[in-house]
Amino acid sequence: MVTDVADWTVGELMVVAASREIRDGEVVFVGMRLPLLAYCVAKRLHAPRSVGVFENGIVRDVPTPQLLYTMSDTPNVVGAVWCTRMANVMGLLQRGDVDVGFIGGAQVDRFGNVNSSYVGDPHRPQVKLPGSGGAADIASLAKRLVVILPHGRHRLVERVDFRTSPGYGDGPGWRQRVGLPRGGPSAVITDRAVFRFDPQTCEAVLHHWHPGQSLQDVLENTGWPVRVADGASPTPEPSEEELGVLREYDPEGVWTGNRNRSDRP
Amino acid sequence: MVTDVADWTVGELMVVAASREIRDGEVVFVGMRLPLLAYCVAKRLHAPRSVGVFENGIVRDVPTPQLLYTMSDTPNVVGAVWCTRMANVMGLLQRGDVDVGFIGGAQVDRFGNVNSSYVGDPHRPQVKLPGSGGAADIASLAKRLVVILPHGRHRLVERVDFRTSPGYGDGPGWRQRVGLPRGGPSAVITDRAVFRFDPQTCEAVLHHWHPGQSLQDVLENTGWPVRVADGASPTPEPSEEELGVLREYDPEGVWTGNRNRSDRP
Amino acid sequence: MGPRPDGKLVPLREAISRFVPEGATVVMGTCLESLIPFAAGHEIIRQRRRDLTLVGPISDVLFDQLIGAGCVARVVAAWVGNVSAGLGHAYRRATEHGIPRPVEVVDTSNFAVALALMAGALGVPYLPTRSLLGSDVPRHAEAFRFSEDPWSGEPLLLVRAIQPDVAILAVQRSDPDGNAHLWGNLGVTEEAALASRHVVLLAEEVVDPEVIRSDPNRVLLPGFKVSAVVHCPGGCHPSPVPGYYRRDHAFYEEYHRATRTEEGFREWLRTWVLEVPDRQAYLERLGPRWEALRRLQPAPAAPVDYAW
Amino acid sequence: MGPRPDGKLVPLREAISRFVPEGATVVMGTCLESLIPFAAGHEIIRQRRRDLTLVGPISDVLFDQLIGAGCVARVVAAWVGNVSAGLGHAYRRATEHGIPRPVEVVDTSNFAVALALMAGALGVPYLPTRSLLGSDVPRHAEAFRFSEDPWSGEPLLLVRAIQPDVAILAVQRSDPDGNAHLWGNLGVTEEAALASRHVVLLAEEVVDPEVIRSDPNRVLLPGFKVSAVVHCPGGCHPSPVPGYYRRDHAFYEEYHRATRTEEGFREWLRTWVLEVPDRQAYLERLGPRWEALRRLQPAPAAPVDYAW
Repeated sequence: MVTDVADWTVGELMVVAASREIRDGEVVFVGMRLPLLAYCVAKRLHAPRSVGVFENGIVRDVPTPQLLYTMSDTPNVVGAVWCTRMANVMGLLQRGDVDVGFIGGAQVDRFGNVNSSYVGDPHRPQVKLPGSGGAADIASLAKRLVVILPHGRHRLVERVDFRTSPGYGDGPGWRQRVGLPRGGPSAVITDRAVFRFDPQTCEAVLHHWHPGQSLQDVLENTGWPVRVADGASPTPEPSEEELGVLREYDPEGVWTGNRNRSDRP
Repeated sequence: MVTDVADWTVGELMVVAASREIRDGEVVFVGMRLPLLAYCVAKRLHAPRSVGVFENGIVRDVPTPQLLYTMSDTPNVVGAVWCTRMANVMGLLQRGDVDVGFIGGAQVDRFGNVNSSYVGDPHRPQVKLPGSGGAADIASLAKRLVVILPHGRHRLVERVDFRTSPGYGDGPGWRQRVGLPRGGPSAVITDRAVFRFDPQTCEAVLHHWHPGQSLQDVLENTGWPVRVADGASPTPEPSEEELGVLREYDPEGVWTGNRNRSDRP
Repeated sequence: MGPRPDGKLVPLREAISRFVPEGATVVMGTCLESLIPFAAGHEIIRQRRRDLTLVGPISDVLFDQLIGAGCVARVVAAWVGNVSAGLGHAYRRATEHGIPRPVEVVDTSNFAVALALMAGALGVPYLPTRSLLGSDVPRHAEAFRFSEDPWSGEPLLLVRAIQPDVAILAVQRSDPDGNAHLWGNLGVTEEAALASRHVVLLAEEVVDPEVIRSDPNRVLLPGFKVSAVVHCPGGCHPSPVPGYYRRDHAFYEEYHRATRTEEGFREWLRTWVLEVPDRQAYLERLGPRWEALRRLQPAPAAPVDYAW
Repeated sequence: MGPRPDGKLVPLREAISRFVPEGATVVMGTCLESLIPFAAGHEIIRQRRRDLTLVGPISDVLFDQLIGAGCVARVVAAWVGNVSAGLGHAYRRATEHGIPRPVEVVDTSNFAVALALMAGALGVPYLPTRSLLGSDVPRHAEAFRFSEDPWSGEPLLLVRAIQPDVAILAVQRSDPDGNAHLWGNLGVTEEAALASRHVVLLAEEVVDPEVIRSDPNRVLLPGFKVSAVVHCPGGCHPSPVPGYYRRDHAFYEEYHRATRTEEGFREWLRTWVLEVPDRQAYLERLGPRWEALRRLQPAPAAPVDYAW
């Protein structure tokens, strides 16, 4: 478990790092929890013209009037610009109309493949996870993919036990070979670090480690021999402005860790 | 040109004959003009629980408040039970949820195949007709098909110039062979006669000739050697009740021939 | 609400000029006989666009007009003619005699048009159907292939995707960003909108975004997929717009009679298209008949609350 | 409006008893986290139906409850768990340890569930997709096949059609014949409704047919496709219904904590399902918390007129 070292939680740092993956005007396939907050921060600060797409059939371009616990909470419907069928928003994704998607997962590997189905042998699983949801679709079809998950040697692994959501498979050329029309992971954001993918080797490369972590901590907690990018550096801290917006949406720290809760270190 | 012999027009007789093809509780894929009127008559008299489906995406189970010139006229929308996408109503048809469909056409042949595309060689057509519209889909997918067209040797032909809407192809077993899931024509209603299809040979067989026609007139005006059904008889005349309902919907005889119009004989 | 300099809300002339280039594939008439964007077709004729490919299920007389005006090289449609009055004379002259120019016809059916656009909207190369098996309609190999269900071995027809360059669609009301409400029979409008590279909306009314957002289930497609919004009241005459005006049946009869000859067609075109600079002038030429079509019986939808 | 002797308007008990037989394939939870027909799931548990196949994109905790109660042989779902609180404990016990009985899991994704139901609705054996290529998810050959586009040769995945025996769907309001209005995120509801042999609707309100007919664009599917209409206010708690009540987030947390052990699950089931004869009793057990969830901020849709 990673602990916080500043006046912000690691969850907040992750949200802010994720929000910076969204560029202005982009169409964003928004996941729940941290990605949703990341979209809200980006929308308010540096990406005012971005549009959020939800797999339940909602498209909206203004933040919700309340913190969401799920994408189908009533505050996500009110003020949406489109309430429609899942097939329509998945159609946008498959056509190539979605710029960036966010997913979570239990494991990610060196080539950005994500497992959210089985820990251990899929035929006799040690843990049966909830499954893909829309994650495999987003990973298959978005132009860029951002993966968000907790860090650990059993989570950042050489090869996932089950490839729920395709990353770069076994390396360069794999996505084209299997017929995926585009895309692939662009970043993995954990509670210790930020990885980006080398366009030549398709491998996750360490770009940032979070304040409070050492480079060594990250390397020791990652399940493959990590390459470190030239100019790798500590993750930029959240600004006052970013934290302000974020805490406006999640004042209780429901998704980012409550700074006043007793379960904090 | 067939002329009228009674206090009703041939068009009215055709509508009433078509209405009798609709059974109570059936889902009817309604075409425009005569079939629409036939649906209105059936709905009011012997098939009060029938439901009308239109390829533009309308489903309704009460008649329209006004005569329709096209299925997308505003009186067809108001009071509908469903306004949706064409794909949804075509899906009903393809799933097998539609009991009977009505189509018109320029030619029909002995096996109930219908041409509404080309007269003459399709590559250098003598006449380019408007095309299938939804007719080919209805003929392919409805459980039963009723074809309505004017009678004539160039219209009721041995073999259509172009098979827009599949009937029984070249005879028994053909629909199964080409992969059509069900259906086939059950009746052809012209301005001279009513044909039904022999379940063994799949051939159109003469069952009724309209009052004012002789059996001989029909045979001479049909482009193949017609088989006459055992017990073939003159077409039952429209009842007062049927005419009353029909004229309520089309008092001017827009689609059935105006009894007071100067172009009547 | 006036146009914004950087916005999508533009005059019809500009929308056509920017989004309907020479040779474009254009889908129109997607609701079938209602909400046909005649004003856009007329502007295309005035701008003398050539070599268009028209896509639609049926088009009532809109495609007949564009073909007669010489704008069209190819038609991918299930039916072309005059729904309430009969055949399309200009279509027949072009396809039978090459007047004013030959037009290639890709035979299809209504369902196949819907499936081709749905495939385009979904971003897949085709959709399968059981329709048209045994029909002569699917004879163009670039549009149809025969195949079978890999599980059962049963025959299937594959309908190839169409992704038009532009969809020109009429709606009752839109906000300036292209978030729009459409009601009535939908035909293939949703599929056409989502399949196309550009969407041009002709709106009877341009309204505040809050009006549209108050009912997101009635939105046709999200504004980010829309390239241009044109405020064009009456833009669908003689076709009807639920809530706004009825169909002008007589106008179709008149067109049918007037366009029986080539000369008659040219005269009709002069009167109703070439001599009228824009839709406003067209409606003025219609005169009191236009007012009559707008006298309607109200039929309000039951209230709905998205209370949260 | 009371039940008619020959009508479709029936009590929940009767709808489940008639349309959810032993071994049935049942699709539920089609809007994703909203409008989940929990009342129907609880009635299925009370009627001790066995060997069901559950189909849905995600189900929040509804599928977890049915699995824990031993009703389920097979799950075809993209995700099973507790959306806001974490894993589904009963699902894990069944899939990892066969408690109370083993459950077969057919892995799929949200989009693949949508496509399977859409294929079922369209009456075709499969629909193609570019999703899941290279994923381990499509490993069940009865649900997925690899193929290619016959025009380009590009790889495609074929998702096999699902036509469930019954769709159990919640709506805001329905008439006694099953013509119903649904608003909010639609998920795969339309596809599930059209694909299934029977449709059972749980309606917050039963209204006159005129209310539904006044807005045919908001209708989910035509009544002739609906087998039963159940007037079941509050039938979706703890999931939300736009316009009627909010999501009860705490209830999901409580379920998550309470069902961590098998004994805890059984206790939860006794309290909230087995000891309550019907939804009315359940809502009474909820007490003032139910009232609180129904205090909403209004958000009326802009008026629409189908004037003709």
